[in-house]
Amino acid sequence: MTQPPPVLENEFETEDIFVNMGPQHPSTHGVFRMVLTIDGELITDVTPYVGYMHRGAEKLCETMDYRQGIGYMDRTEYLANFNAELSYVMAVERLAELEVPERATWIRMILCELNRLSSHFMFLGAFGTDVGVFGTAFVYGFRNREVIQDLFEEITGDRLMFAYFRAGGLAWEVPDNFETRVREVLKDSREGLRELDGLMTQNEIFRARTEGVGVITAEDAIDWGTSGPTLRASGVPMDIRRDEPYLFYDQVDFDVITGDHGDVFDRFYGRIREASESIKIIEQCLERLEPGPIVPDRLPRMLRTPAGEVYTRTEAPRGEYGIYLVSKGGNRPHRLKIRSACLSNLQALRDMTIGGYVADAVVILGSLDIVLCEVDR
Amino acid sequence: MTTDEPNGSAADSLDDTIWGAVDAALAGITADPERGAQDLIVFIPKGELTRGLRVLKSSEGLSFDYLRNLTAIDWEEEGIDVVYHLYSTEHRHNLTVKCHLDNDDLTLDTATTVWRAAGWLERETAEMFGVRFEGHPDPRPLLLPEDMDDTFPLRKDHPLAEIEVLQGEGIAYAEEAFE
Amino acid sequence: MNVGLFGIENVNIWVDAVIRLQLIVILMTVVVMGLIYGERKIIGRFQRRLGPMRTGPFGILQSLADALKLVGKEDLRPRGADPWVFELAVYFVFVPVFMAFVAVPFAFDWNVRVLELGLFYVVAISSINIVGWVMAGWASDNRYAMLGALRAAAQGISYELPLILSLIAVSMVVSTDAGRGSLDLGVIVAEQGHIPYIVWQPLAFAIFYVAMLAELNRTPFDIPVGESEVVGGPFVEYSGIRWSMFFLAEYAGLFILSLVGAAVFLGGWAWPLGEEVGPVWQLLLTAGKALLLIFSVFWVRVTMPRMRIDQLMGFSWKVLLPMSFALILVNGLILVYDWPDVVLLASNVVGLIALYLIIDRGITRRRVRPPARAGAATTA
Amino acid sequence: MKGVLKSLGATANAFVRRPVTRQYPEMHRDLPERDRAFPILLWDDDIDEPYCTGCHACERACPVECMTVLMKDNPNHESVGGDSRRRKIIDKFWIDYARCMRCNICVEVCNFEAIAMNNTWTGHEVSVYDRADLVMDLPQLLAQHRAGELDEWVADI
Repeated sequence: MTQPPPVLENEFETEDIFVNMGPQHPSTHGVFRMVLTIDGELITDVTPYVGYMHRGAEKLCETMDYRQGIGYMDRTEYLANFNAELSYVMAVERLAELEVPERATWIRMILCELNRLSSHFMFLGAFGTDVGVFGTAFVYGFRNREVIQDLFEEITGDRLMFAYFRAGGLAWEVPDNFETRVREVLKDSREGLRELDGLMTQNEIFRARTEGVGVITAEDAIDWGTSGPTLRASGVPMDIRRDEPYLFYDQVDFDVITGDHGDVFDRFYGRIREASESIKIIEQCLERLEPGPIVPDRLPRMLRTPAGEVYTRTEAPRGEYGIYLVSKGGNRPHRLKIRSACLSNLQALRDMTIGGYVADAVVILGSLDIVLCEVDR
Repeated sequence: MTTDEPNGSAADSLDDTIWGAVDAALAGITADPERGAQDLIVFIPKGELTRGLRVLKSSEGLSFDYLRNLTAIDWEEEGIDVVYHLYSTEHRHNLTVKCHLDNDDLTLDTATTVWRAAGWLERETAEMFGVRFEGHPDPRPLLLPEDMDDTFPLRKDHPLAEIEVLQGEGIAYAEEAFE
Repeated sequence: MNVGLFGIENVNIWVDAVIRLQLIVILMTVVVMGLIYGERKIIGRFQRRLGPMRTGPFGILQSLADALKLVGKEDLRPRGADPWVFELAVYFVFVPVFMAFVAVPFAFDWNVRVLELGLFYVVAISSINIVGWVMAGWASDNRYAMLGALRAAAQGISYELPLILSLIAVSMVVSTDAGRGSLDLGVIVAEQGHIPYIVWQPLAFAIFYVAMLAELNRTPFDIPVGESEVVGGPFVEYSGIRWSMFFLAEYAGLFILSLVGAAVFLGGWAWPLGEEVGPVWQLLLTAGKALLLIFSVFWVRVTMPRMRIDQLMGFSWKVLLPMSFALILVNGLILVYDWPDVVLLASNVVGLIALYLIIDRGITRRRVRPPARAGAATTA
Repeated sequence: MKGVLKSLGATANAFVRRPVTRQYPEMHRDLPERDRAFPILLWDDDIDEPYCTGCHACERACPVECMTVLMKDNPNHESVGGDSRRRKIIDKFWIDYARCMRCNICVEVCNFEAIAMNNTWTGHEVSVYDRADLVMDLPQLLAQHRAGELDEWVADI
């Protein structure tokens, strides 16, 4: 007679698996590591680790005079260099009480919005890869971005590290054919946006992968300090360009794009629509652009600021890029703090990811559009 | 602690700021206003800070629900200021809150109980300046190596490393030339 | 026992087999190299790039250079790997694909062996490679590899069923001299006559096509090897010649399933207008039809995002499988009552419309997306 | 399903259009005239000597300290029978291209318009096997302009 099999309470001993995603992983957008605790394909916990790119940009800038710091701003936010430079020079200008000529302001605005466009193209491409389009979105996005980078190269002389803004204005005058070139680029970008939009937005598989994934509510988004498209996707209409206008943003007409659901799709689609808004803004700027000086009449050779402090923030493509500048007087900052949009956005990653699938983690991280250089500084 | 000491005329120039509302909300909490280049700055002493921040967040007319930025300033022998940049998504106004810490007691209650956004920012401030945030839920270093708990890179007494190599034969030549 | 080979009478059956298998090996290698080159060129073109251009004119020698490089690379094995399983896994993937070529017809009476159960044989043999995938993933001592292997197993089993059922549905209604139904690939091609089965059985073709993509781990069903998630899946620890054998098997599998698809649904070597053509033309027609399928696979690959595992499984078990069962049922009725082919077409079209609606409503509208903020305005 | 078809249409549209690839080493893009590669020194053709006097202005302004400058008395000065008005002239000059961040500050601070950013393709293609090869000395820095490879605009900015 055979015994009946014993009834086991736990027939299998199960345990969660830890998976190290990063620092070297195709979809961590740089050197970022998150330790996923997974139960099968479901994520039960996420621990993000940053700091692999920490170079001490803040400390470096504290040892340099105001002009030398501009180049380092480029290197913290290498996809939206103009926005980063703008925050910095605005902080210096406000402390030193420099008046920026009108033409320089308009050009700055055009360049910042073009930079937003190029950054969003980069996002659309990289996000396509995260969702699993075999490089197509990436190549399309990059091609459109290259057109804009070409224009930047013609203006500033460099494709990536522009170092073009100066406290008080611009480093040098834009080329003569600036306006026509910008219009050409805008035409191309509009086509490129349509192409990427057609490739992804309405695709059922794409929507199935992004809708309802990585949801963050408005209250949580505010509490975590997220900003930019990530915050706006949750339905919070916070846009520094409109709330606290800098440059001449109060003189142009544009919409603040918000989403309804705070999920990955809203963050994606919000960026597509934001890019169209940028095109709109640039066109208005081009109409207002008039000849004139690009630096103030009296600009000291060595810029010195009185003691004081200022916190300037600009709406960079990824959110609020802030510079907190404290001066004790003299030609260099006493303390320079870079408020990174991605750092705050990344904090919310854990909330968004838990409960999702492994594949969702990749998509959610992609939808935050992080730049690790900016997070780690 | 900035070099701009609030002077007697400061109170007059605060009229166009939100100081009135802040002052009313912070009843019972010591708060010194100062007019910054951009935003209103309020100094709150260490012991009352968390309470003050919570009041600022929850008070009806202010509702500073968004923590923009949190950092510290090293004033060398004068101690360290911890700075909070607050924003209200509802009313769209800004406020800078500062808290002064003396060098011999660099501890402060955490603000993560008020805004979760403070989590990583406090971790960064802690590792960079050596400020200890009491009650922080996850006090590991953020950007620096996990065992690096004795050096505080953003303090002014922490020197920047010398650039180690000069250019090519230049250094040899330079030394020769200046002898 | 002697058979005829290329017009030569009385060749020993073993010699014949060896020669034919040798031809298959050469064909497979050359075709795979061509496919890899072709894929890179075509995908490049879809992305407005040039693709490989450096080795040889228009980069034509790129695959050869890659193969040489892979052969020359060190064969690494992680220390924690299970040595036997790790090294045997390659063969479990490679051999079945190779064996499946035995029954595939390239032209009239041109294959290694005519098997009466040819379709059954091909489908059965080519599903063994899932074992190899799981072995590779398990033995690699790598969590990504294991995730990928488990995904591969789940996906392979789920899509095996609709794939087979859709092929069975066709083979049920093949009219032969001895009545309806045959599993002989040669017979299926020969009896399609002037109108290929894709016309009569579009739904079966749609199911076959989707299941084929899944079986081959091609986008949008490439989750076992999903580059951005599990970094290459079960093969992440393989290198050099072993990795290239996986690669070879992958593309050979693509070629085989395309050939089967071309034979069963597109009429194989038959000219659509019904003329009898010579063996060279037959070969070209078979290859052309298979390449058409392969091209569409590449096209889908550059366009589609990857599905998630739950959606993938749901699509198989909730949509494709019931539909293919329904197809079998209807075809069974047609078989029993000997209804005309038009009924076949009608039922398939109804099924296709249902499939379209299910995809349209099911995938996109299933999720509930709660608002992030009560009463949020779209633009403020 | 409509969206899937639309996506397929988007890629098909790309398939029939011309590729945009440039085969880089064979096909060079025209560089814009204010393209900014690495800094080089300019050569005064009238007097046949460098413009640079070795005043250390750029060295001090460089954010990354990639320059080393040494000056000397000009052997070609008017006072010693030469035809140059430069009392001091550059003796040795090193720029470490591996460290240079191409910020253009050295060009801006130069009082003699003696330094400029290279705007030719040679300035971009500086891949070497040894980092020490990226430390450029005076003859290397002057070679570009002496050979007349630079565009005219360089001294303007």
